[in-house]
Amino acid sequence: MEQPTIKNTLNIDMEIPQTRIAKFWEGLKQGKLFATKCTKCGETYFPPTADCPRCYSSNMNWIELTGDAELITWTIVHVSPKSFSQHSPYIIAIAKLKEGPNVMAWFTGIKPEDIKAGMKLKLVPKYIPEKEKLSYEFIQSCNINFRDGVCRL
Amino acid sequence: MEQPTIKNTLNIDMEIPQTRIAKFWEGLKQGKLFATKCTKCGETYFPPTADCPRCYSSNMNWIELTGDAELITWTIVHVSPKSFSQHSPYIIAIAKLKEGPNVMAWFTGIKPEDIKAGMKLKLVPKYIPEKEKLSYEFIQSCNINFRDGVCRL
Amino acid sequence: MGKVAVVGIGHTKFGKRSDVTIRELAFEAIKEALEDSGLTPSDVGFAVVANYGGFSEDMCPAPYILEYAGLNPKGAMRVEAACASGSAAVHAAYWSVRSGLTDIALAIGVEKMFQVDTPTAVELLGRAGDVLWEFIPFGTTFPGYYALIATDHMNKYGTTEEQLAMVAVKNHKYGAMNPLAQLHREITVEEAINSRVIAWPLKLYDCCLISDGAAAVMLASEDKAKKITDTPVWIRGLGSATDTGYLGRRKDISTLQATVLASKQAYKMTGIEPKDVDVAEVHDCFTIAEIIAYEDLGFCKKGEGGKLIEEGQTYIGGKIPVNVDGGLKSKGHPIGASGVAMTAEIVKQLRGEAGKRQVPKAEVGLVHNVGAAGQFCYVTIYGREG
Amino acid sequence: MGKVAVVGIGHTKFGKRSDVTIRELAFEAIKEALEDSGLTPSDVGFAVVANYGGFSEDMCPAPYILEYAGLNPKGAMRVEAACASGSAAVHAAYWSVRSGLTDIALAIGVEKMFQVDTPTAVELLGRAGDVLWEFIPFGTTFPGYYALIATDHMNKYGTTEEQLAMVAVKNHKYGAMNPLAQLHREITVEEAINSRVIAWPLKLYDCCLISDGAAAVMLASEDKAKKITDTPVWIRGLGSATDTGYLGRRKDISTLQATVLASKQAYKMTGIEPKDVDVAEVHDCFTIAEIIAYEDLGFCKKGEGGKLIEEGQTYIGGKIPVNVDGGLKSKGHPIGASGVAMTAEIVKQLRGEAGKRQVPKAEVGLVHNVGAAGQFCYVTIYGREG
Ligand SMILES: [Zn+2]
Ligand SMILES: [Zn+2]
Repeated sequence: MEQPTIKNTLNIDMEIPQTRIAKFWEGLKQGKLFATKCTKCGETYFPPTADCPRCYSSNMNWIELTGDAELITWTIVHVSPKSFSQHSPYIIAIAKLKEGPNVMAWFTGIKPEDIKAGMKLKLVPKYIPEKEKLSYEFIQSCNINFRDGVCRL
Repeated sequence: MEQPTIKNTLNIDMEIPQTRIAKFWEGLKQGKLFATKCTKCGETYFPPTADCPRCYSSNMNWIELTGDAELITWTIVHVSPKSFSQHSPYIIAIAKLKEGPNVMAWFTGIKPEDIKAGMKLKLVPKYIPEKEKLSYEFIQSCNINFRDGVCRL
Repeated sequence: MGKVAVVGIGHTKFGKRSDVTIRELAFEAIKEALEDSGLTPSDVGFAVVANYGGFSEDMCPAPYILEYAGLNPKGAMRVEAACASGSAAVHAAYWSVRSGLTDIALAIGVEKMFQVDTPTAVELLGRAGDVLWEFIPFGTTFPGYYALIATDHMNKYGTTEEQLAMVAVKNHKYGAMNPLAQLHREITVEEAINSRVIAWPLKLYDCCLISDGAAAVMLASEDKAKKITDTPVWIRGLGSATDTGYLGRRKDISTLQATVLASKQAYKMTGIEPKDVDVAEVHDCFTIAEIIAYEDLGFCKKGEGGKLIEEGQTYIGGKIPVNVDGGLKSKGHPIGASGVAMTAEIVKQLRGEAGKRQVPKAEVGLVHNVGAAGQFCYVTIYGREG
Repeated sequence: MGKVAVVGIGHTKFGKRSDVTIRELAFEAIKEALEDSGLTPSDVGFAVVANYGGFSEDMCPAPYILEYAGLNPKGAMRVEAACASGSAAVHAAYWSVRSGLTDIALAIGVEKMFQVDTPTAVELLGRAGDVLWEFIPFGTTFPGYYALIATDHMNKYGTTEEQLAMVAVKNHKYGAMNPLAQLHREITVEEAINSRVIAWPLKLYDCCLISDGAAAVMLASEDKAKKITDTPVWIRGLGSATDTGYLGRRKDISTLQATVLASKQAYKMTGIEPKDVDVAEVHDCFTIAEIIAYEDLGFCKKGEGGKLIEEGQTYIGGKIPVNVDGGLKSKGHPIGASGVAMTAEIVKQLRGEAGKRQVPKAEVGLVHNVGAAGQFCYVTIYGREG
């Protein structure tokens, strides 16, 4: 005999304000990557923060990033969460930006066997107008135009 | 200018085991209301529990309830949670069963102005086959058949 | 053993704070508590974060709040006791100092409820009730729980809708005087009684608000406290108790047994009696809750809470001024923040810094914080003298 | 100040417990801890419930667990520190006793993860990471976080996939000997290495399980403990620390700084050095986590964790037996329960009650419990002597 159970669903839709770092999202739309830099202690933050955890100042400057980065570590996610089920496998990398911070993002357009610690990457803005989705990702560093997010080595 | 936000959705579907009180759910299907009664200390539990919080015994007997109850308190919910948006307003009551426990359930088939503390109620099983939903509710106590959940005074 | 004092407080503006994330909001309160105490993040030994959750993005909010406020690598945990989470954080922070494991602990409370729509907020709050036997089958809401309690109290003691409304009128009056409050509008008994029904017999003005907000309080051991500040506010008594989750399991729902027991513990620990309390913050999530709190805390006899507000005894100048910051009702009720914010308000009162809302010569203050429909209660008694 | 001892333990069978609700499951552990200590619910002063939540129905689980176990009206709170919630509960319970506010406190850990499907469980766990900057944009998972750590550790120190597999082999061996474990099957290095990839370089056998389970431990003050039992196990040292939420903010991700700092605090409090530890429960949510824990706890030099398992030094008979109950890897990892269950296992070892898995002459035991990807760490050192 099948055992009885109670079925229940909880569905939460939320909207998270990004007011204080609005410039970051505007930047992405314009194909630019911005970090914040504390005017008091000089620390650079990416993802950007509106306040400085180090010196508690809230006077932050916006600086545009070159996107130049060096790969530290990576993984290939095969078993993905429910909300990413249509995306796996995907490569997640952490790389060190020339400007200081380490950043986590997807690493796209690369074969897993070609990945090596220390390789040069480029962090690039990503804008999918039809989904209104703004993001950023790593691609292999190269000298040609990558405005469309594809690295043509 | 509209402020940027991040939209996010979390959706959780869960299934809660009812194995140890399966008889309660079978009872509802058969139009019967069961409580548990501790064989050691004699305490009666509704909603039923498989263990006794009072004496820590797990030897419980099933007893069938008469459904006879006396109204203690009630409310009429006008602003309902998301998952009940199509149901409001609804009357929630707490009444004391003849067998001892106080029970919370909807009180249906009554006009708010006719409700009085101390009035006699009947707790009746409720089974909606098309939704496979098993529950129970209070109706006004009356002598005629209420198998279909409607009190005909 | 050594005493413990509050040596710094922070309290953000409550309201719809769609200008900030939960991290930015918590930062505001933490920054203020640090500045108020003259301490830096490196002085803090342990941080306790109160957050109910579900409304905001992080399932595990403490590390993100600590990172944003530069508090790593200090030890931390989140505590949750439904609407009493804030007081649970203050008690846990107190324990950590009193145990001797740390000299300085920070209790942080924060909630961002406006990130979801109202039906979802009602759903998430309703789920602090018995999800299995109350919420899933019957869609119980928090106004609904307190309406059940109100109906019973009215039937037993003759408490009236007018008396409920009078609580709202008082709390709106003081909220209008508090720059940090969500609402700044005085109301009349008529307005309150004629407002739309939320869960009969409770109407809009009987109910607390959906709020965003944060608060933080810095606790220090006796030795440290005396070095840090000339105006330490001492934690003199603490009590906490629980009651059944399923409302039907309670013998009498016109009283919150957890309040009765928690306050008895706190009074006993201090030797203070209800009549010695100069100012109190009580848990007025609904107007009926404030009336019942008067009774269960011993400010009046059982059943006479309605009379107490009718006589105006809980205004400044009355027997026992209650919620003179506006209360959850008018100041707002960002769940996890509330207990910490109540503490900050009592500290302001005992320091004599409450401005227009100052209770004259306030020496002893009490914070009463209820979780869910009386499932939890925390009572804390503060004094200018230790 | 007085010492605090563990005087009772309870530990349910871990695994897929679709036979019980979360309340019934917690009841099993609480009942066992009460029986083990010879105490009754009325002896308990305060209860701390560890639960991550999301998988199960109650947003606010403590009152429902207390009600089901007849623990009302005792004071209670829930604590959460991601996967270290269980140890956070033990620390909070310790504080409550050590502060003198109560003589006896109960730490309860419980999680029911099988109430949701696997993709949802992966989602809920992933949300312990930085939801704003990692989860929402990039779908980070917990195997993913530890895979990032593993890749870095392999690159820096030459740690191999075989060495990772050897941790799994050891923990499966002991899990097979533990009747409470979820898995009872020994595996080989080849099987582990050839299992399917979850988050490269981590494969199925590198990853802990989705589990249901509960555990409870009863703590008592020195005076009470001596009256309650002839075999108290004393809490000798405690430490806790946090690290940044965003993984990119860490200088070196091949180490968990929170472990380094928390263990230093605990060692310092006791005067015990890593070499004095006879048996340890370390947080092996992934095989790489156990290897890094060896290093960060000081059981070997940085970078030599892989060698330590390769040499078999963490088996019974080796330098430092680790996770001889099967660990999170084979015994199971019901999030909120784990830290409490680790404590129960160390108490069994120090009492000499671990049967076939007994470490001979175990006098000093250590519990290491990590929350999220090193965002929290709690270390607790236990001794047969106080
Ligand atoms: Zn700065
Ligand atoms: Zn019994």
